[in-house]
Amino acid sequence: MTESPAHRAGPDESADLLEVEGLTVTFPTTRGPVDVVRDNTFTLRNNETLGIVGESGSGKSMTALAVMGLLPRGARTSGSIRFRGTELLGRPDAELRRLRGNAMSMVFQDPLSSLNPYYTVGLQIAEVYRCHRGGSRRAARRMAIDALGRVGIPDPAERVDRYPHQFSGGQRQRIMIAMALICEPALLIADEPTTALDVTVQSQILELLAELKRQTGTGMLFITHDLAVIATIAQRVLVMRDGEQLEYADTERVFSAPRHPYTRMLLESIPRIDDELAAPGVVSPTARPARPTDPAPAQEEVR
Amino acid sequence: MTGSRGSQADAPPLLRARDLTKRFTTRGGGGPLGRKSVFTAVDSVSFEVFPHETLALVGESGSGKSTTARLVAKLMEATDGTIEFAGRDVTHARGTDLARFRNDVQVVFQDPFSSLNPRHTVERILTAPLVYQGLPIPGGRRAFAGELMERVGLNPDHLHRYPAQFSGGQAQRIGIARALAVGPKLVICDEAVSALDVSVQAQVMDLLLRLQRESGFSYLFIAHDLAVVRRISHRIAVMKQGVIVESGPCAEVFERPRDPYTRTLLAAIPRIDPEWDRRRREGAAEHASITASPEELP
Amino acid sequence: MLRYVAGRLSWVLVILLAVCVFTYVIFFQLSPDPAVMICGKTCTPERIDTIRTSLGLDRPFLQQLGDFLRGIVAGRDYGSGANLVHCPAPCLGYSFQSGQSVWEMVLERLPVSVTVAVGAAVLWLLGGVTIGLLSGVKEGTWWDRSTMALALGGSSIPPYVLALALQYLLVVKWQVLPFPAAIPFGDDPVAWFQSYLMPWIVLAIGYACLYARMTRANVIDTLAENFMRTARAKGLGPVLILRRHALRPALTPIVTIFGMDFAGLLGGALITETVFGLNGVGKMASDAIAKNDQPVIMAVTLLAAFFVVIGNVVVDLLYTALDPRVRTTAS
Amino acid sequence: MATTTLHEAQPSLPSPPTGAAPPGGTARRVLRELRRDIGAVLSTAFLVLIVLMALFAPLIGTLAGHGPDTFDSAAVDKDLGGLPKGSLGGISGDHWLGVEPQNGRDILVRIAYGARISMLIAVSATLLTTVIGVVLGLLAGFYGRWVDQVISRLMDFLMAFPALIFMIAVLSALPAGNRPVLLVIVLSVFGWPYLARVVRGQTLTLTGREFVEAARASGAGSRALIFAEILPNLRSTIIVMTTLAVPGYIGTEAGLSFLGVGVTPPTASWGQMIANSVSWYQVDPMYFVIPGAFLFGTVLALTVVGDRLRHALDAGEAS
Repeated sequence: MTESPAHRAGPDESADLLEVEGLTVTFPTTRGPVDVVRDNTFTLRNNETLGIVGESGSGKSMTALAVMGLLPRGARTSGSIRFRGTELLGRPDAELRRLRGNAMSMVFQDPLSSLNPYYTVGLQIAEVYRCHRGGSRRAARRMAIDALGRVGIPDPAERVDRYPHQFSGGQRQRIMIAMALICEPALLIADEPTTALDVTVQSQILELLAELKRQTGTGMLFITHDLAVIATIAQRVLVMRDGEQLEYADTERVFSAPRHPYTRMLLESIPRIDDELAAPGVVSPTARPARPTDPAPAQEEVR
Repeated sequence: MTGSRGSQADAPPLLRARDLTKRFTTRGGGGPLGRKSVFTAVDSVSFEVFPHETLALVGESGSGKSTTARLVAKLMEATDGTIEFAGRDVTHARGTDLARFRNDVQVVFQDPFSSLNPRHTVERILTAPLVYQGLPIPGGRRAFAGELMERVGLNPDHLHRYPAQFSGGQAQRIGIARALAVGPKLVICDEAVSALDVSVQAQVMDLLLRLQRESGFSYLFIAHDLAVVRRISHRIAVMKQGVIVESGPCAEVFERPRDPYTRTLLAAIPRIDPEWDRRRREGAAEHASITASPEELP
Repeated sequence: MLRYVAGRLSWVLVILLAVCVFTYVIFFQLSPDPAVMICGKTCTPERIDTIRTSLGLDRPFLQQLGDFLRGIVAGRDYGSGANLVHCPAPCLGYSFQSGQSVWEMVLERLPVSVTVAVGAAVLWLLGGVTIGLLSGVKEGTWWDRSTMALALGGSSIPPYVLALALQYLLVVKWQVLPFPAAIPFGDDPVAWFQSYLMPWIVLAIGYACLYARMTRANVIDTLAENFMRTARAKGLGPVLILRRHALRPALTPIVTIFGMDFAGLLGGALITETVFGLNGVGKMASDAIAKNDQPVIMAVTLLAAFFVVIGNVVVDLLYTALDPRVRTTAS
Repeated sequence: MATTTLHEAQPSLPSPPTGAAPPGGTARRVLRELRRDIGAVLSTAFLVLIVLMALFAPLIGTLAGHGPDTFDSAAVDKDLGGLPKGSLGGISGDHWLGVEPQNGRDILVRIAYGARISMLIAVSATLLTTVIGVVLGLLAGFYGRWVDQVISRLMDFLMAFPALIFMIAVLSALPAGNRPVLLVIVLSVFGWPYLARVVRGQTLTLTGREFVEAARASGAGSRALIFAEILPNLRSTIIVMTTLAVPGYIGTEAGLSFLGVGVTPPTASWGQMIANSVSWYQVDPMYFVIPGAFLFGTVLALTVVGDRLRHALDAGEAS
């Protein structure tokens, strides 16, 4: 049903899932064109998770949007993005559309604003399936219920007809994930999927993503500002700053022997709970003579 | 009462909150016949902050930690309970009592841009607390504000700029400088570093620690991130659904959490293999460490 | 939900009562003595007294107000004995000029006003919203810029200037249309259409221009929403994205504004009706004002306020039906 | 806000800019942007012309050699029922924009005097509306609770009121007295809720912003919070809303005068001139066209300036 070369070629076993070469994204501004991503090159292998990490303005999200072909109007891209061996840049939007939501899909940072408040979550999930696979409304709805169940929404058959605002933040992100995975894509791009969430919910979502990835073998591009999250989920890491790639290697290598001083600085900046606070230049508050530690249980406070 | 046994002798608490409760009444649409519903955001919360110490109030969204901060800062009236500051009951303080309280207790807010009036220059922002409290400005506006800027590591030449002309980290430094203008005894930091990038966050934390060392005030540090809190606080209270579920000295909460919720929170924090850290630091030592100067992005 | 509606309706009553009292007070204070007016030129003091008594004008102000309000709800009697006239509810009194029942006058004129309002509404919705949608989707293009410039111009023409200009061109100069005359539909559908066409256009243009601008702004805002990016990320086609994901969020606010505007027009398009000499409620109001016909002015004011407040409630209910976020909080 | 009465009912204005534009050269940036926009430049030029005409109306009268009420029977043709002599409504070297039929008053001079009264009423009404609307909107938004309840209900009430009908009724019932003052009062009474509603909404948002809390924590009292912290952030809203209010009021004033309840003759007014032209427009269309064009041009120019101003201020916020 899909005519695009990328699809017709099918999963090309010899090619990597995603090969990005010399990707540059340029925005026109009143002060002339600005490169938000400059000469970025990386490869995502099948079944792998690649983490792209950087602070605000590093160009990490723009890289993701460029791969999806979702850059804002006016943005110019150059370089090459090959998905399963097929070049995506310069391809007409109609062809890319057959890939989006189907062979490659994306989960965004803020699930509430990313879901249309006017339609039930069931419809929003089902429409992806119907768009790419066709079939009856009823069949798509069944798929949506299944998908909701898979991402851990309790009582999916009933909640499929609810609206986004009737779910909690974590559940909304689960819905976004269900939507992204319903066509079993080969590539999942997660753009800061846990940033808006509480830490306990974040760990649940990360577990869910890891579990689903294990089941389906989807390759994942995981974008975040949080190095600690990257450490738990990615096999390889790409560090970006101001649109430039600073470091690109195995997670272990980046964390244990960072090449770039910026990466090192980032790593030392992460607040930690399991570390001895031995980082240079950091004064431990416990080192100061403050209030004597008191082991008395705080009963009144605990209530 | 944490620390009552060991500390009563050496210092009375600076701030004492007892059974603080805040209920919100919301009225559904429908005019005079609309149905009311009551929501308890903070439920009988008690704690103390001692001179020179940092108490962290940690919780996830909806835990009531920010409401607690606002109650203690007297930005909101408590439904129930009392607040004592330096031995005085300030629960219903008004007029001069409230003015004195404002002179002693200052707040640093979460969003550095939202907490600075976009229409005011830095100079006006920094002198505002004195102006609003009708106090003389020692050394004149410019010198006073310039000095504050230097104290928080900003260029005093930028006094006539507007908040939008600063980066997030710089703006937060301005917010901190404003809190210092009146020489407070207690600074309440409401998620003061949460909105910042990690590298900037670390610098602002350093600044907060340095200022406390220099001036000796106390912090009530509100945060959702246990890891951030660990660096700065002496004692920690963990909140969940309007209630403090656990509190104690920092090390103890981290090493021997008693409440299951605290354990869940700790377990949820993503970790980095300590082996990687060790190797990195060894490597850094060998290379005689070229630490990047942590510059903030403009 | 019922509770919500009941709550809203209680406000309607309060506001209508306030409008009633306010209008009554103003006219009670300002107007010349109606008895003198009714009496006419050949008048004796006795006759004035009789009229006063029969209208209840000799009673204290509050009582008169009470009588008036009671009349609306339960009807009232004027005069006494042989001269007794019963005015059934809803009683709005009798015109000082013609002696006709005001309620009957309103009923007689209302169809014309409704015809004017409905026809104009259809025109401005079709025209304004369509243009706005297209301009919003094609933001920044030649089409967008020129339609928006026209819309600015259109919303700046005072309706009576436009009415006179159109009348001059279409009726006098080119003679393509007859002079508007409120011909009933049953008599001659074509003539009916021709006679109402100009009032519709005049009334619709101002609104159409505003609606075009509002719709465009809403469409642009909606297209910038995160969920639109999601829709694209899902691989949906541009037509489906627009039809399903953009249209409803962009048009829902328009519906509510439309409700208010339309309700405002039902109370009579005063200027348009006057200029074209259409015998609607608006024309009735302006005639009554010119002749100081108090009961009629009262009635028209109340009627218009009634439509506006009811429109308000309908819009609120409609909103709860259209926006699921409001729906769940309201019920 | 005052477009209300212009279009019979109350077409709602597109929403004004929200929040605050970054200051520091905002004025200069906005000016620069406006100067680049042809529509804004032309509109401003036209408005300057109208304002000059209004200011120097007596001078124009002297230069033209006619007062606003000077009859010139030489310029009209008694035999043709008082039609202006010459083509195009009697446009000539003596009467640049022609004369009124029947009495031969100079149209240019009357337009200038009409501009005077229009501008005076519209600007006064706008000022009054702005003061009432901003203050009440601020109070309602800042204090909330019963203050908000009272003010909001009052706004509901006034907005539910058929303002046009009521204005006409009140004005026709009132003794002639000082019409311009009455007009200003009546326009403002029904006009302020439209500004107040917007100001209230924005105040509500701003009051929730942390800088207001920060000022409170710094020891600021309510008055300082409202006027030193919140009000400066409403600047662009107020500028845009007032710019758009002026054309609304000009239109409404002209409309009321058109209906015969506005400015009383012999004071010159655009609306009145248009009303008078109704019985003549078949034979002397220029009598209708000239005041109509001035009215339309002024309203349009003000609307364009207001619209572009909002655009420029909005763009500043986005950046």
